[in-house]
Amino acid sequence: GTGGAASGSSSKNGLPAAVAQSGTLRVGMSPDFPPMEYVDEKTKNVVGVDVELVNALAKQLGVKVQIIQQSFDQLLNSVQTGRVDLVMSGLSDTAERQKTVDFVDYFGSQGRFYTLQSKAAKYTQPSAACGRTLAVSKKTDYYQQAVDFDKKYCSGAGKAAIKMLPTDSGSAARLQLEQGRAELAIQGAENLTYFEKQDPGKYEPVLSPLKSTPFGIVTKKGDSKMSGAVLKAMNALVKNGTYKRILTKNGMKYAIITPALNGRKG
Amino acid sequence: MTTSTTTSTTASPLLRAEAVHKYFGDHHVLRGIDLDVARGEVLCLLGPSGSGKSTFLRCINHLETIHSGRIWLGDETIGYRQQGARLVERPEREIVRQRRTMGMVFQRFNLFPHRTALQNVIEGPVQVRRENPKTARERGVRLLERVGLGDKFDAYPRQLSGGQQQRVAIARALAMEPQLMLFDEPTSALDPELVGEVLTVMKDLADSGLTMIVVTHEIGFAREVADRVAFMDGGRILEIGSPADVLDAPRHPRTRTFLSRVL
Amino acid sequence: MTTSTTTSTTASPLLRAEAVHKYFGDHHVLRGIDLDVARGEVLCLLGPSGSGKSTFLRCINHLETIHSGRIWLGDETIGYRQQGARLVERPEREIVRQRRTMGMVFQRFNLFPHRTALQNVIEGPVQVRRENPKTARERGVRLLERVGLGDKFDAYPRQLSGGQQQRVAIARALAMEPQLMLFDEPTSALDPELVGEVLTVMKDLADSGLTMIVVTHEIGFAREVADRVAFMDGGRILEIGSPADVLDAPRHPRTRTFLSRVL
Amino acid sequence: MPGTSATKAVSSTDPPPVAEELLTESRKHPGRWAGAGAVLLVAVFLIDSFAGAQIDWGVVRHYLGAGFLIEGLGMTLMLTLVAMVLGIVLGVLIAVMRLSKNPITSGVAWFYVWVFRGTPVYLQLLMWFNLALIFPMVSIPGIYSARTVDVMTPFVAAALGLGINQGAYTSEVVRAGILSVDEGQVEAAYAIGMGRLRTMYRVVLPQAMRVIVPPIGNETIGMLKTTSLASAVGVTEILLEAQHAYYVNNRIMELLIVCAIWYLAAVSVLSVAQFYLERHFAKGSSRPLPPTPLQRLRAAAGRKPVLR
Amino acid sequence: MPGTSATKAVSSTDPPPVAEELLTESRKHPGRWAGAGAVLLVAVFLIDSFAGAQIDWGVVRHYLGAGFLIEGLGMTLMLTLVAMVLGIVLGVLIAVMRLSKNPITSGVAWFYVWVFRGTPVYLQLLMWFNLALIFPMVSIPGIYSARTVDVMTPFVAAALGLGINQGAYTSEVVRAGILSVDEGQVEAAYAIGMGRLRTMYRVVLPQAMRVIVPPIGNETIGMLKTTSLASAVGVTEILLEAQHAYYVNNRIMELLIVCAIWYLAAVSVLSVAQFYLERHFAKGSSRPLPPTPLQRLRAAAGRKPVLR
Ligand SMILES: Nc1ncnc2c1ncn2[C@@H]1O[C@H](COP(=O)(O)OP(=O)(O)OP(=O)(O)O)[C@@H](O)[C@H]1O
Ligand SMILES: Nc1ncnc2c1ncn2[C@@H]1O[C@H](COP(=O)(O)OP(=O)(O)OP(=O)(O)O)[C@@H](O)[C@H]1O
Ligand SMILES: [Mg+2]
Ligand SMILES: [Mg+2]
Repeated sequence: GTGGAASGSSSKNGLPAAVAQSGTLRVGMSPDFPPMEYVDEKTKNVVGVDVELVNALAKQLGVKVQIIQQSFDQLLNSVQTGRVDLVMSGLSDTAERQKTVDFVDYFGSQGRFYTLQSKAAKYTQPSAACGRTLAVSKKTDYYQQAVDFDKKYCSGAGKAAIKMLPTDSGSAARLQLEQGRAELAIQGAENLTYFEKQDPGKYEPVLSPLKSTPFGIVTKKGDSKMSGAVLKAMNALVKNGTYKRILTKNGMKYAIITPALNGRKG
Repeated sequence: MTTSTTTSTTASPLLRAEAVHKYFGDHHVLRGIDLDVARGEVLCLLGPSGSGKSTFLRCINHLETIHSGRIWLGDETIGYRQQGARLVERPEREIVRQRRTMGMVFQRFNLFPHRTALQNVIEGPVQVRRENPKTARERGVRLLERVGLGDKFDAYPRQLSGGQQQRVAIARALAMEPQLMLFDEPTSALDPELVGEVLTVMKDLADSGLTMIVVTHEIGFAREVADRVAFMDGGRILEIGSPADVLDAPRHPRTRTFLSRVL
Repeated sequence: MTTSTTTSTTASPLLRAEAVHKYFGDHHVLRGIDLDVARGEVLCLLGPSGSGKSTFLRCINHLETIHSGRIWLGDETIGYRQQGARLVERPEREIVRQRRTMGMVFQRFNLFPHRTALQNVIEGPVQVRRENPKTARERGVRLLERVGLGDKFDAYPRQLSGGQQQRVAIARALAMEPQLMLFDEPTSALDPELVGEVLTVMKDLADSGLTMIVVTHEIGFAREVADRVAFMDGGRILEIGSPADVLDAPRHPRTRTFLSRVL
Repeated sequence: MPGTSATKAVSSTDPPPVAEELLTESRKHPGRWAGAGAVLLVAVFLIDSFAGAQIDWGVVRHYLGAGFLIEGLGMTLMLTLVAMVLGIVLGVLIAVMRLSKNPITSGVAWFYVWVFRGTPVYLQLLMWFNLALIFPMVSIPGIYSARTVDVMTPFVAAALGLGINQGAYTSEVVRAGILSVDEGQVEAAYAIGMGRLRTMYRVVLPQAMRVIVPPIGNETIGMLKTTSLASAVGVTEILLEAQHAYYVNNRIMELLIVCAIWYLAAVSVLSVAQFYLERHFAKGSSRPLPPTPLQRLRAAAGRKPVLR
Repeated sequence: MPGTSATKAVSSTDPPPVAEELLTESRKHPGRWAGAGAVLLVAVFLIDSFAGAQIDWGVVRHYLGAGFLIEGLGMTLMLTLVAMVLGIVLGVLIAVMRLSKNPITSGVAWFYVWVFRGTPVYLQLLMWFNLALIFPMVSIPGIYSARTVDVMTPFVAAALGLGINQGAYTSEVVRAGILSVDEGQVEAAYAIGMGRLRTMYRVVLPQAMRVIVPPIGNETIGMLKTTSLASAVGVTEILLEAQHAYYVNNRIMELLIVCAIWYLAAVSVLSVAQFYLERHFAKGSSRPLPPTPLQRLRAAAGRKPVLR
């Protein structure tokens, strides 16, 4: 139950009154994105880098965390309707998305091309990807980036266009690589680290990383109290070293950025 | 076999139709039916196919609306109530109540195929009259015995011959204890050998004093059982009178041709 | 009206049944039928309900398998071929060919409801005999005119009265130019006034010399048209002979009770 | 009102003595107007709520004209068509097999229905698409040989998966339809010398269509929506196109509403087609046809007798 | 063989002269055995291919016993049950409304079917779950009031969305069923004084069930699979559980095959239920009932006359 939604009186940590009173931060996650968030098979809990980060964040804010699992399509609606207080699920901050929600950027993700290790030697320069079949999850920002890449190096440069093979998840893209329907795939660098742990030596990143895009913590558009409190707490985590420690521990040093509100421009 | 072969009676008639007209679309099917049926009377209705016999029977039961005219059952008009100079259709509740006072037996039996003979018979009493199922059962058994089906309580309709099915249908109608029974060609879907069974049951009913209107092609039955016989054609009653008069000395030429073909 | 009232003929019979037995499950429905029908003969089959008349007719057409015995049409055994001491069912192709030589008219007409009268008639010639549609049409028109339906070519079955439907069914069977016509109570689903139409058509066919086996309850028709009448009961032919003998002086007591009830 | 007396022959000359002052009136339904009012109020309230909701109708309007969604719709319709045709052909075949007296034939048909109706179509799609996991090559020995992944394009996999799955459902519908045709029809066909096959397609199936068409209409409309699963194997149908857009701009509800509008339009067209198809196959059936909207209009315009 | 001569009365005394040496034999079907062989060969080939495929059957075996998938299956079954009950109740109601002579009643029913059959159920689910976008609060004035998001839990949203959508499809099936009942049945019911409502549920619907049950069986089996869409609003049914597992371990095909096996099991149970339900409602119908498997066994054991 809730009292009045009056967010007037602020509390010590700057959180909206309703959240501060309940003492629980409800976080929406779509646990389909290892190693950022996924379901642990044994405990059935949602675990991952985002979970570690949000736990630290909540500790900083002096509240408990309640993780609410939802499909990707549903996450933003849930912020809108107040079903969750924020969403932290590997969502990229984009200018387009900023029109409807606010982002507190916290993670500098990098897309990587990768292929089977046995075939990695072929890919020495960007034009080597031209005319190849590329599997990429349509749910990610990488799809658009791949299109841009194609424009820049292949179809735009008078070479054979990349054949796009959209899939509905990163793992499905990988399956196409294994069957030989696709010759290349794109995945976040964080996932590739994870695959390496699972199937050592099977895959190999190739070509240079795609443009870095920040993941953001999603808050309701214009709820400056919430986004302000989250940004403040993130900055505190950066300052006390927790942020760096968590990312380094997971082998994601490359992703360290300075937290910012709606940091992606244009 | 019946009490009187002359026509009707002392008191007011049980059923009275006054200038009943009925259209199907542009088709004028009943063109002014006037008819009285006295209590206890058996009226046989004859006529060629398409003359409107079934339609008239269905109007009596308000299974069809009528266009103009009135049908009285006792001192109530069926299906419509007069309000000043207007005849307004009654609400469903009243129509259902009026239908309960009449029993109807159809040419094609129309038994409920998913219920046994006995269940068919007690459906009305239990569901409509809210009778106690146990007493309804007992009465149902007696009725089935009366129509000669003492051993077929648990048979489903499809396990019965046509004649047996029609007798169940009669028992089902009787179970509502109607004041007036309407029969629409009850034997014409039956094999010749089976017709007799049903006619025998109907004759018993007539002898017991039940008021009946019977549409039939069985001239023998009409001659033996009817108090009066009416001949319909083209939506009108062309001739009505004692069986002897209508069947043996028809006045109307159309009646004569019809009888010559059927007999 | 027919050419001879005595029985059969000079040459070999068109149809010969030899000791035909038929079971439905444990139910022994045909208990040894022996029968000869000569070319051009009209045989009427009488008998109470359930005596196996329809079943026998259906066995002739191999719509039912038989258990033992043989049915000859000309010099072929129907449905089965003798191989040494065995009677083996023929392949579908041959059965279809044999059925084409016989026409069958059902009690409930069984017209194709999605085709007009004329389409019903030419369905067999065009689809089965691969006749040219145009000549089939012309022949169909003549056949419909022959059964008195010159103005109903384009009517769908449901737009026709029962008597008209049955006449279309007869035309449909005739369109295959059968050697033998089988009629299974062709008039018993009809209103009394409509029976005459169909019987008239059948009488014409008989007069034209077509071989016919007719299951019927119309004693008048049998007396007038049949060359011989057979009486069946309990899966056997109890009595067979000229109409005068069987209908007016039946020898078997069962025939007598039956006739007394139907007449 | 005493009874009429003895025999009388009524004159049959026109006109009849119509007592016009006793014209009947059908029952009044004041509840109807109250009901209409209530429904209208609820409708206005809902429309108002939707209009005022946190849904940006400008965005909806914008995407309604978007070319890529219309292209996606084209793919959806195409896939629906191909899958339904395959499904109906298979459905009829399997239904006839199910009804065969031959235990092997009917057993195979039963197994087909059991497997394909019993497993999720999503899995079936993935199975077809990933057939190379099981059969790396397809070949007709000596004539043709190719890598399975090259043959099994997204569209082929989706059409096969959806069509074969649909065949299992359709076969049950067709079976019910065949069983609904009077046995006498088959006998009449046999009696004029038709074989089994010809009886089936000239006599039984055309009559079964009356029972078959409405549920197949249901299934076609269902298929229209089920095709969105094909996005799992990379067919860019309308919903996938919309997803591509909303993954970028977050306008989830708006884009889904645009899809819904397009689906509704397609369903409306299909419903009209179904209506006329039903009328076509009702030809000659005993239940009278409902009037077409056109006929209704004409009837409303013309004068008619008083009846209900 | 000359004809028999004049009148004769055949003796009717038993036993008849059965010519046992002329017993018929039904047609031989050598094709059947060839067919059986071919089918068997194909089956062996398929099983062998699957077994040898790049699918790890050990993993399949392992997950077949996994508790979380069985829990997910429980949720799937629960949701199917609730949604189908809701769908059938609504379907009957809407079908009866569609057939009403009252144009407003039938218009409302028509609109319901048009909207809910016409839009993707996925969108409908999201709409219900996100009803708060449109109505932030639900309240019965003076009695009860709550935030919509608290009332609209994932399960409630899924059950409402799926059930209301199903109602639109079911109503078409029920409508066809009602129309299939002979008009004479309604008249017979009226004639013994039943009202419209009682006629509907005592006479018409029980007979319509014969036509209704098979497609509803189809739809129930469809629903079993459609519930997987509920994962969009966070209901953890079996497919979502499987996805959670394969996002982590990448065993996509293996986990989907496990799901397929569970679905097949559930569908098999449902099919048996449908079979007996069909028998129940076929009671008293003119088409003879097919024997139950039990009866078949008994028949095979007992001795029987020679016939086909
Ligand atoms: N529901 C209907 N709609 C339109 N016309 C109808 C309807 N019912 C009957 N008719 C027509 O009304 C006329 C009278 O029909 P009715 O059934 O009353 O005749 P009938 O005397 O009972 O004939 P039969 O002996 O064939 O039963 C016929 O021309 C018939 O076609
Ligand atoms: N398909 C069937 N399965 C089982 N029994 C049957 C079947 N068809 C007919 N019978 C039975 O076979 C017997 C003979 O039936 P048949 O229809 O041949 O009689 P009939 O002489 O034509 O009678 P009717 O005058 O009623 O048509 C009956 O007892 C009937 O119940
Ligand atoms: Mg009538
Ligand atoms: Mg018979």
